[in-house]
Amino acid sequence: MTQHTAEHAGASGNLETGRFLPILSLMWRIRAFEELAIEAQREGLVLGAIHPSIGQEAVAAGICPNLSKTDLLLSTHRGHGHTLAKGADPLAMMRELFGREGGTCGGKGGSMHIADFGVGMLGANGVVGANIPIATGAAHALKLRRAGEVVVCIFGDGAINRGPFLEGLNWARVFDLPVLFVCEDNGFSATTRTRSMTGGAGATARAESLGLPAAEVDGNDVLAVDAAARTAIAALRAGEGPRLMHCHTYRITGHTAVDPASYRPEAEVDQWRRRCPIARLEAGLRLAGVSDEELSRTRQEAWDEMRAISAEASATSWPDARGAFADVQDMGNPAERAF
Amino acid sequence: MTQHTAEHAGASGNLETGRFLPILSLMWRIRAFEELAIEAQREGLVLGAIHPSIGQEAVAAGICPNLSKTDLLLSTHRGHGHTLAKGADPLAMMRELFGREGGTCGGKGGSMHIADFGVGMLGANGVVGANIPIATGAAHALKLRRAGEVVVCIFGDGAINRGPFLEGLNWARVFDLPVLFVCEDNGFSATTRTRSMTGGAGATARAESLGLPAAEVDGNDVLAVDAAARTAIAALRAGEGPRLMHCHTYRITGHTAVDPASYRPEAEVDQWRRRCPIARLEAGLRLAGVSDEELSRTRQEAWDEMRAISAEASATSWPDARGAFADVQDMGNPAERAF
Amino acid sequence: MSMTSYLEAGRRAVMEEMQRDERVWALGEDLGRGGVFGQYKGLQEMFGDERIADTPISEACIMGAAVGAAMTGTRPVVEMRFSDFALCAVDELVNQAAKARFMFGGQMRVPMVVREPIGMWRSSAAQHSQSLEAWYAHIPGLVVVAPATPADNLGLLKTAIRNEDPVVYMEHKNLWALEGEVPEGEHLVPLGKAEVAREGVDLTIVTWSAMRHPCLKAAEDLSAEGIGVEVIDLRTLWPWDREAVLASVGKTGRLLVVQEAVSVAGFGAEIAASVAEALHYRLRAPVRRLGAPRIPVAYAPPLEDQARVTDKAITDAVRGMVVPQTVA
Amino acid sequence: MSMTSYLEAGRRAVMEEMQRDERVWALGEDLGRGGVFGQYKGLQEMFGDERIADTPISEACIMGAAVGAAMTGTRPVVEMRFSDFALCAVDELVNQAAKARFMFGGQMRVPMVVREPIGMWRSSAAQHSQSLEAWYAHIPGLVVVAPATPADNLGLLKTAIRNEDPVVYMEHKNLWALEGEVPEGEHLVPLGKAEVAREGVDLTIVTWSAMRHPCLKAAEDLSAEGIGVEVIDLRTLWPWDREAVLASVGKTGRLLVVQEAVSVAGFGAEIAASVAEALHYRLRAPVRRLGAPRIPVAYAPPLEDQARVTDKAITDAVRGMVVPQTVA
Ligand SMILES: Cc1ncc(C[n+]2csc(CCOP(=O)(O)OP(=O)(O)O)c2C)c(N)n1
Ligand SMILES: Cc1ncc(C[n+]2csc(CCOP(=O)(O)OP(=O)(O)O)c2C)c(N)n1
Ligand SMILES: [Mg+2]
Ligand SMILES: [Mg+2]
Repeated sequence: MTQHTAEHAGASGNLETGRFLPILSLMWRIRAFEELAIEAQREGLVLGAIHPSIGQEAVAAGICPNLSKTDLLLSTHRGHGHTLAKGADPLAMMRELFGREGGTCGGKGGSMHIADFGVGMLGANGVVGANIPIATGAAHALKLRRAGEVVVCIFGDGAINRGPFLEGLNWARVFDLPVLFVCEDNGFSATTRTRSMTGGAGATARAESLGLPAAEVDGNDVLAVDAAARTAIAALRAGEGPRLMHCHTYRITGHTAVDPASYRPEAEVDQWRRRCPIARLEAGLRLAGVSDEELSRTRQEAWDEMRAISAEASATSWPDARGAFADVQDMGNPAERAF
Repeated sequence: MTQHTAEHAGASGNLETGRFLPILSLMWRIRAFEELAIEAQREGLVLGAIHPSIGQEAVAAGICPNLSKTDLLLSTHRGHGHTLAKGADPLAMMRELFGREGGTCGGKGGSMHIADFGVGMLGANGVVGANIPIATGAAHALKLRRAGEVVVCIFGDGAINRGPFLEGLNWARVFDLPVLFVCEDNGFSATTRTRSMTGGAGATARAESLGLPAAEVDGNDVLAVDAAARTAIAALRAGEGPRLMHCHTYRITGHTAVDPASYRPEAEVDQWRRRCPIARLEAGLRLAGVSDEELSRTRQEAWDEMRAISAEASATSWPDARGAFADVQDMGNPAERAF
Repeated sequence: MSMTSYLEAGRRAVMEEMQRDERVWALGEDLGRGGVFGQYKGLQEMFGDERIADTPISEACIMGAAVGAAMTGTRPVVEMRFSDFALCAVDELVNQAAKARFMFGGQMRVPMVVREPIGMWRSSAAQHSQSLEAWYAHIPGLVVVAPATPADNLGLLKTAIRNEDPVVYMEHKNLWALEGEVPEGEHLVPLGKAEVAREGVDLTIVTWSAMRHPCLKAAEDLSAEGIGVEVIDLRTLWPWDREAVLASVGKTGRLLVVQEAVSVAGFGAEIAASVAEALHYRLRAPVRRLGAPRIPVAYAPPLEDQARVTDKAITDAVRGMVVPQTVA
Repeated sequence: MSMTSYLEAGRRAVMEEMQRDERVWALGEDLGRGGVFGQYKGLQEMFGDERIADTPISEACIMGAAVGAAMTGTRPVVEMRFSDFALCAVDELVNQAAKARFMFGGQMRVPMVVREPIGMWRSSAAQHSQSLEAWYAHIPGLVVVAPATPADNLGLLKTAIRNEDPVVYMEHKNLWALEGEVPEGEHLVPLGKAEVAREGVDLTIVTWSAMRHPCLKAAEDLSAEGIGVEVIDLRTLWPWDREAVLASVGKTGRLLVVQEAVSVAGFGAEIAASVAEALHYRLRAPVRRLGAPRIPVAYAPPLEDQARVTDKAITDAVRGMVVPQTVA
């Protein structure tokens, strides 16, 4: 088991600013997107549940820049950050959350089913752990097709207690598939501490028992996540088979945007707020010589972009109701024969 | 991980004959029961599939004598041996295989669903791995009821690739349940070598990753199985929580009684025939001073008993067809309202 | 009588049955925090974390463990959170729970209740909105219950917990907040008995779960037009109350089945077919079903609404049936 | 034309489609050894172990991986061995495969075929005998096929493999050995089209899968009595051929639906209800269904037979319907 913590360039002040300034921008864009989505929900613009990833941005932002557009990504109910990081259009995403025309899924999916196949983002999923076999199968298809791409599958700490975790990881090993499993561990399965529901040492131990090399990563340190992801993805591309990364992080909000999360002490949340992955990257960049002005410009641009997007999304019209009958199936198409 | 091989009393010639002569008898009874069931199938007396455990008798016979009648056992499609070892009536069992009145399940289940709740045998199962959550729940109930009993759950090597294996073992650890999981590894999942479909080191590694102490056992050495089971069951009774035993064995017949098993070399089967668990126990008993006469009497008695049973079962009448409408459910009972 | 919500009625049912019978316990995710909708609020404080058990996210094992625990002297109440997630535990419910008593020749029973909340609930989309009651009605060994009112949620859930065979108990998520009169003392509602929620002579509506309410609204509206609609709330889908339905349609001569679920191969087909078989010569109009089109439930409201049966659609359908028909 | 078994026809369908389209591959347990019934015999030798892939005993992952692989440019044929084991993979089929195209707004398709052998097959008992076609007909996004003859197993399976949406393809285990005429060259049977397997003027039997054969036997026997039975083999259950069924019942005025599955909430209810809705005024007798009682399938033959619909039961039912009825 590999450990990826602070033993990287960031700590010593010589981090590549050319690489990490765009990553900072990405993290701010994710943060702003979600803060504005929560605000929009309060205003009644988002009707379904949303699961924010505020505080967890380093996972998305550390992994996805190591992927090309044609590499594939599968996510969970908490998927906005991953989807943005994979390159999806935030306006189409926000429209999806608002249930509007031009949403990534035409308003049919909402937050929990956000997807953008055009950038290799094969979907969030409303069923915990269900993305694991699907990701495995996507990797299986890539291998059958002799394609050079890889698949990343992100799931929560709660998902490792579902059967498909075992079945998918075992399968990926047996067929030596190019898939990186990422356990984005925020400590909670909804309102329950996952530790109390988890036998043994957790994700890496389970992955290793199934024959997958696995790494423990500080999931609030985007440099550590980036380094671990780079190593893992290079191994995947070299045909070395599947791997797992266990990223330790924390969600600052409740499980959903409306969950007050009273099941955890304020002090604990505060402690994690102080480990904010964005602030940590900013500190690293500052050490490496990036000016405060540039840092705040990065932040501002992200917020400006997302504010404009949110406004534009809310001004978009509803989808045509007849769309409910489209994209079901061709044979026995309900548009022709609904009842 | 504990290793249980030949490091026991048997090898040194001072095995407890008082304990192991009855075990020898049990092994012969299992063998005779199954050989006669296969014969009966050829004669058209057994209509459904049967999955013989010939060559695997040491697992059943090494574990079950360590249980009391009120301890619980769950088995697989290959469950005759386990069921007999738990103390079920072989006549009722044979009647079940023949689909006759007085069968353990009244002829409703057949070989794959053999069960005798009166002796704590909570059923074979036609779905690979399905017995794992059920056994876990039985142990959960025992714990809730502050009962002192324990549960043993036997499954094949193929079952460790199904999700319920992970879910059940994790659950048993989380709730610290008195359940012993036994992977009865005969090397095959139907016609496929399980090794080729299994990532990582296998059952013990997976169990350990879930926090369960696990032991590798020579499953053709009944003394080793007995020793490992005794240790594990004592730990269970002491409230130390769940464990796993991985028993390595081999099935001498095909997957079902009619499978010619042409997918494996005759030499391999021969090699395992030479490791016959019954012959090995006989050798140990001989070393410990048991006479050839007594050994052959033990064998003869088992065969005589089972021959008589098979004859009696075949002379038993069919169950009353109306039984098909009984035991479905009380509310909306089909006996009152079938169609 | 006092006003109670549908959610609170369900909570009270579990509480009362746990007080009455120490073999009853509940298991599922987040129950210690009251369950995902608050249906278990305060119960862990009252009964401890053994009897109100938080579980891992392991639906297959939640269901399978309940089967084993039910065989071993306890009476589990399984919480599946959304009926959609119960699709991760179908082997355990259908191949194991439903068949065990039969398959093992009646050696034991599997007294368990599986709570599977169904239905559409504000932009929840395709994986959190399904109503699959028809599936379970098709499976020998299962009782299927779908309460529509707070009083029924109390009385039916209590009876379900006392039942000796597995019960799939489908509460409707959109009814959680519904308030209604609930009796004070012990309140039990028998399984298998429908309620005639409103009497009428011109047409019988057979419905269940949340659809009871738009049906009653439609009946009310139609009475102003002089059309008398009898509304039968089945409450239990298996066994469904054939006698009550046949008696009513025998009287009115017209049957409309209203369901939220997809109409194709929905449970309404069973009712419509049974009535057509039994009462063909008494029918004054063809039987009719109203249900969702065969589409997944979408997220955006205008799309989601396409899957919704409204009281307007019901009144239209009823009017179309009571207006004299020409023979085709 | 040549005589081919139902099993061999299915094997040939997979072989031909794999030859035609290199994106087609098959996955499941023991396929390398020909599959549990021999339906894949020789195919691994022909196409290699990547395209005829042996898998772990991981039904959820077999189905789920197929979903991912179908989204990623391949066309998987999933082998579930027994439809009963597919109950370990229902989330993957119903929440994922069936809904993905819709939920993701039509961004991609899930072209996969799930072979799920159904039905009773010599003392296989409750976990190896189920026919749950009604379930999948109820799920938006799925096509459901149940072939009854070798020619149809060839032609429908080939068409199913070319379909762009997920297909649940239910072969009947008791038909594997059935021999029948099969065309030599390319043979495709369209989805959604029923076959009028026998013409008649007095009564229409609608059936599918193995029940086609006792229905034809019954029709033959009844023709000696002067009763003309039209037998419609649906072949595809979703979309079912409404036009063919309505045209036939419009002619005969009588409908009997015959199914092996449990009658309660079975797919027969959909047909019976639809016909009663559409043709009430043309019916000369009430619609009727014949199916299994609501019991699990037992092991011992006398018990197992209680779940079986025989040609005798069919002839009795037909006679009961064509004999003049008194108005009840
Ligand atoms: C199979 C299944 N069970 C339960 C749920 C309800 N649920 C949604 S999110 C969640 C918690 C998931 O925890 P984790 O996997 O750690 O992801 P996180 O929410 O922490 O990102 C649960 C239980 C679900 N969606 N799917
Ligand atoms: C869920 C499920 N998948 C597939 C099968 C078909 N099947 C029956 S036995 C068997 C092999 C099981 O192998 P293993 O678990 O090692 O047990 P063994 O037969 O070797 O005793 C298979 C695949 C099944 N019964 N259940
Ligand atoms: Mg989490
Ligand atoms: Mg095996």
